[in-house]
Amino acid sequence: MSDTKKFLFVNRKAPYGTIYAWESLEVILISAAFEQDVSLVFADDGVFQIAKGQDTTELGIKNFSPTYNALGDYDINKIYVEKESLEARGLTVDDLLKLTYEDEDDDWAEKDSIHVVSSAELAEIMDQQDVVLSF
Amino acid sequence: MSDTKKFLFVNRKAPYGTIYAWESLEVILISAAFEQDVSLVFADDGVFQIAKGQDTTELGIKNFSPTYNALGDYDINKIYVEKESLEARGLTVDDLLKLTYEDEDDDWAEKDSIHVVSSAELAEIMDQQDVVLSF
Amino acid sequence: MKFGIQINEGPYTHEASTTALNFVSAAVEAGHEVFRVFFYHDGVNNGTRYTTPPQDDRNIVEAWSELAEKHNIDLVVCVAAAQRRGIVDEGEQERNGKDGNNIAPGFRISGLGQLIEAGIQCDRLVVFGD
Amino acid sequence: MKFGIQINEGPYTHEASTTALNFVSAAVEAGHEVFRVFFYHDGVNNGTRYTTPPQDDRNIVEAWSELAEKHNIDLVVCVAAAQRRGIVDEGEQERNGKDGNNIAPGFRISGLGQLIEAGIQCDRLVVFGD
Amino acid sequence: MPMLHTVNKSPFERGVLESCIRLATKGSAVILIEDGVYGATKASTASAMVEEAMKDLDFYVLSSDLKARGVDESRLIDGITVVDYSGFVKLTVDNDKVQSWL
Amino acid sequence: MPMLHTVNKSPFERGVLESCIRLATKGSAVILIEDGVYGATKASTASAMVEEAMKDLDFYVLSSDLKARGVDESRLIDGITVVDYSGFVKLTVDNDKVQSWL
Repeated sequence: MSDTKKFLFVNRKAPYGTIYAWESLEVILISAAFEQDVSLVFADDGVFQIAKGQDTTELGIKNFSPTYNALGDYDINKIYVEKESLEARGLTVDDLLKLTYEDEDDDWAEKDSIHVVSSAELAEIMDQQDVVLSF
Repeated sequence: MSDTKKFLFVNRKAPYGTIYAWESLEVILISAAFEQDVSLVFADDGVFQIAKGQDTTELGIKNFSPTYNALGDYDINKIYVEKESLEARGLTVDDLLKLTYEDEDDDWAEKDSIHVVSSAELAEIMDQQDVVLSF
Repeated sequence: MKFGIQINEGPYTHEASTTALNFVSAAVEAGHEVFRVFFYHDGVNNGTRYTTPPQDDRNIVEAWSELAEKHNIDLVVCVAAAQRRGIVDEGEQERNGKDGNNIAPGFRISGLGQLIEAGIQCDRLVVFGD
Repeated sequence: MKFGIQINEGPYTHEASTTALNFVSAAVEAGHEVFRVFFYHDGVNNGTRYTTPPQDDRNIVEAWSELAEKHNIDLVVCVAAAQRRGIVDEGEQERNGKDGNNIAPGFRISGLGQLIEAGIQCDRLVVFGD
Repeated sequence: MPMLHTVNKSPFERGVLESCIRLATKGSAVILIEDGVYGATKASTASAMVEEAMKDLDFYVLSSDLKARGVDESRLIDGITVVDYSGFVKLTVDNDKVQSWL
Repeated sequence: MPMLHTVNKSPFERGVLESCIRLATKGSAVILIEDGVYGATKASTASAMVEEAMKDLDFYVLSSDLKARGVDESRLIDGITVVDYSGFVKLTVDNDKVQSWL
């Protein structure tokens, strides 16, 4: 077994209603320190986690959505969003945060971290993983 | 306001997967001591709470389904089960516990506590309540 | 108008307790009385003084204690639900032979009858849960 | 084979912890090693010695403690999740200025890295939750 | 005796909003709170069910939960009323009782 | 690289089983546990979805959860295999990895 495993974090729950989304993000950030091959999936209501324009001032819960912007700095840039989940919720990629990273293999060019994929493509991606963490 | 209120306990969750069903039953039993007008509703996955034949020996969680048989002794005998919920789950009233009470106004004749009602009838029953408790 | 509140979920884990806090604040601001908040199921976890939330987040347990003191609200933690989940006051500590307790200021542990009583005495009972 | 286990829900409230207990028992009986059980989200509530379940029900917290001692299983409670929910050991008690602690025997509080490490070191990581 | 129903679950993951609509009598009010606010938006797989239900039921949605989730009011189904917490309290007063669909 | 999927939610209240079926690749195994066992029964509104999925996926169901809920094995969809906890453990060994659909 190689020292590097493919870790997949599956995010399927809406933010704020329950804490799963936030505490999942905390694990994802920690995972960056272990130099594994990390991918994230946002499917079903999980796509709401990375919706743009979140403002929790009135609600009183901490707005943790800006933290997703830090993922690129942690070399976490394989973020897969299921197309069918977006469509069912009346959303497009323009309704999501613009998450990017700087590609060191391409003269630090800024690139999109988010890849919108079909269910079939996502199924294949999930199948290639070694460890799947769900919240 | 009269001293007696119509209390409705709405049970919509399956047993054992979560504790709501069991802890709801604990409230229902306590409510009997307050001489209020108590009704129970079992709808959606709540109908599974009163399925017969429950055996938790292998699982290790206490089987609380026999306790429903005691409801009649506590004068809790208005138990409404939604017909549409049963049908969606492939169940009939024969798959449920036989819950009965002795009618003191009818020479202590044994009568069924469970009434299978349609969605429309259930909606009317719910509308007649003063206090609705959900779990 | 006289309100009773039931909370079924723990703080942080579920939004229910935060929603209830905001609702109760708005109700007292509008001149209503909130007679009792009854913590049931995982709601009993709102009543532990052992929580240490992140510094940049809200402290829900303290918010309940303060709101209750300011507006004379009865915060009742269900004893049966509390025993299952490890919420203990001095009386429960002695009864169950525990070596300490963790109940937060302003909360008391009592029976399920307190919930039914709230339903009888209040004009409205509002349930927050999962 | 070497197993890691993640539990996301509290005992009694959700079946997840009971399922995991049964799974771990069956795994060790089949000769497998269970390296670590990591308690996250409300799963941290499995690690309090303050619970007093009804006498005719199972004692899940004790069952974990006993299983861990018998089979040398590392029971790790996530520190960040524990702070939000009021699970405290001696170190946390001192750090956060609490007047007591409630951690159960055989459990220890540590960081999220322990979960990732379990994912790296184990042949299988199995998650139980809601 | 009008009733206020609260729904706090996403209609994409749970059957709760559907159950509420099935069992609420004509003239009742429904307030969408917490993750329930996702049920108030247009162009989703749940929109048609809500639009149909609005013939018999009055729908409200809690503003602080909308804002937290980044749901702009322009995305709401026409005819759903946005209220703040004082509006939520008023709805519980104006109706005779409250049923929480948990 | 075969994967074992666990589903612990009732298909009548949650969309989880549907999501699992949508995103599991051909040849994967699915074990229904906890409230998920209700998805294994015949003559329900969820049966057709499971029967269709069984063309591509192998379905298992946990016996202790069936018994606890009073679901007699005669009510199961034909072709679903009943396993106990040691069978559950064996499935996690025989497949390369496990995805829990929570």
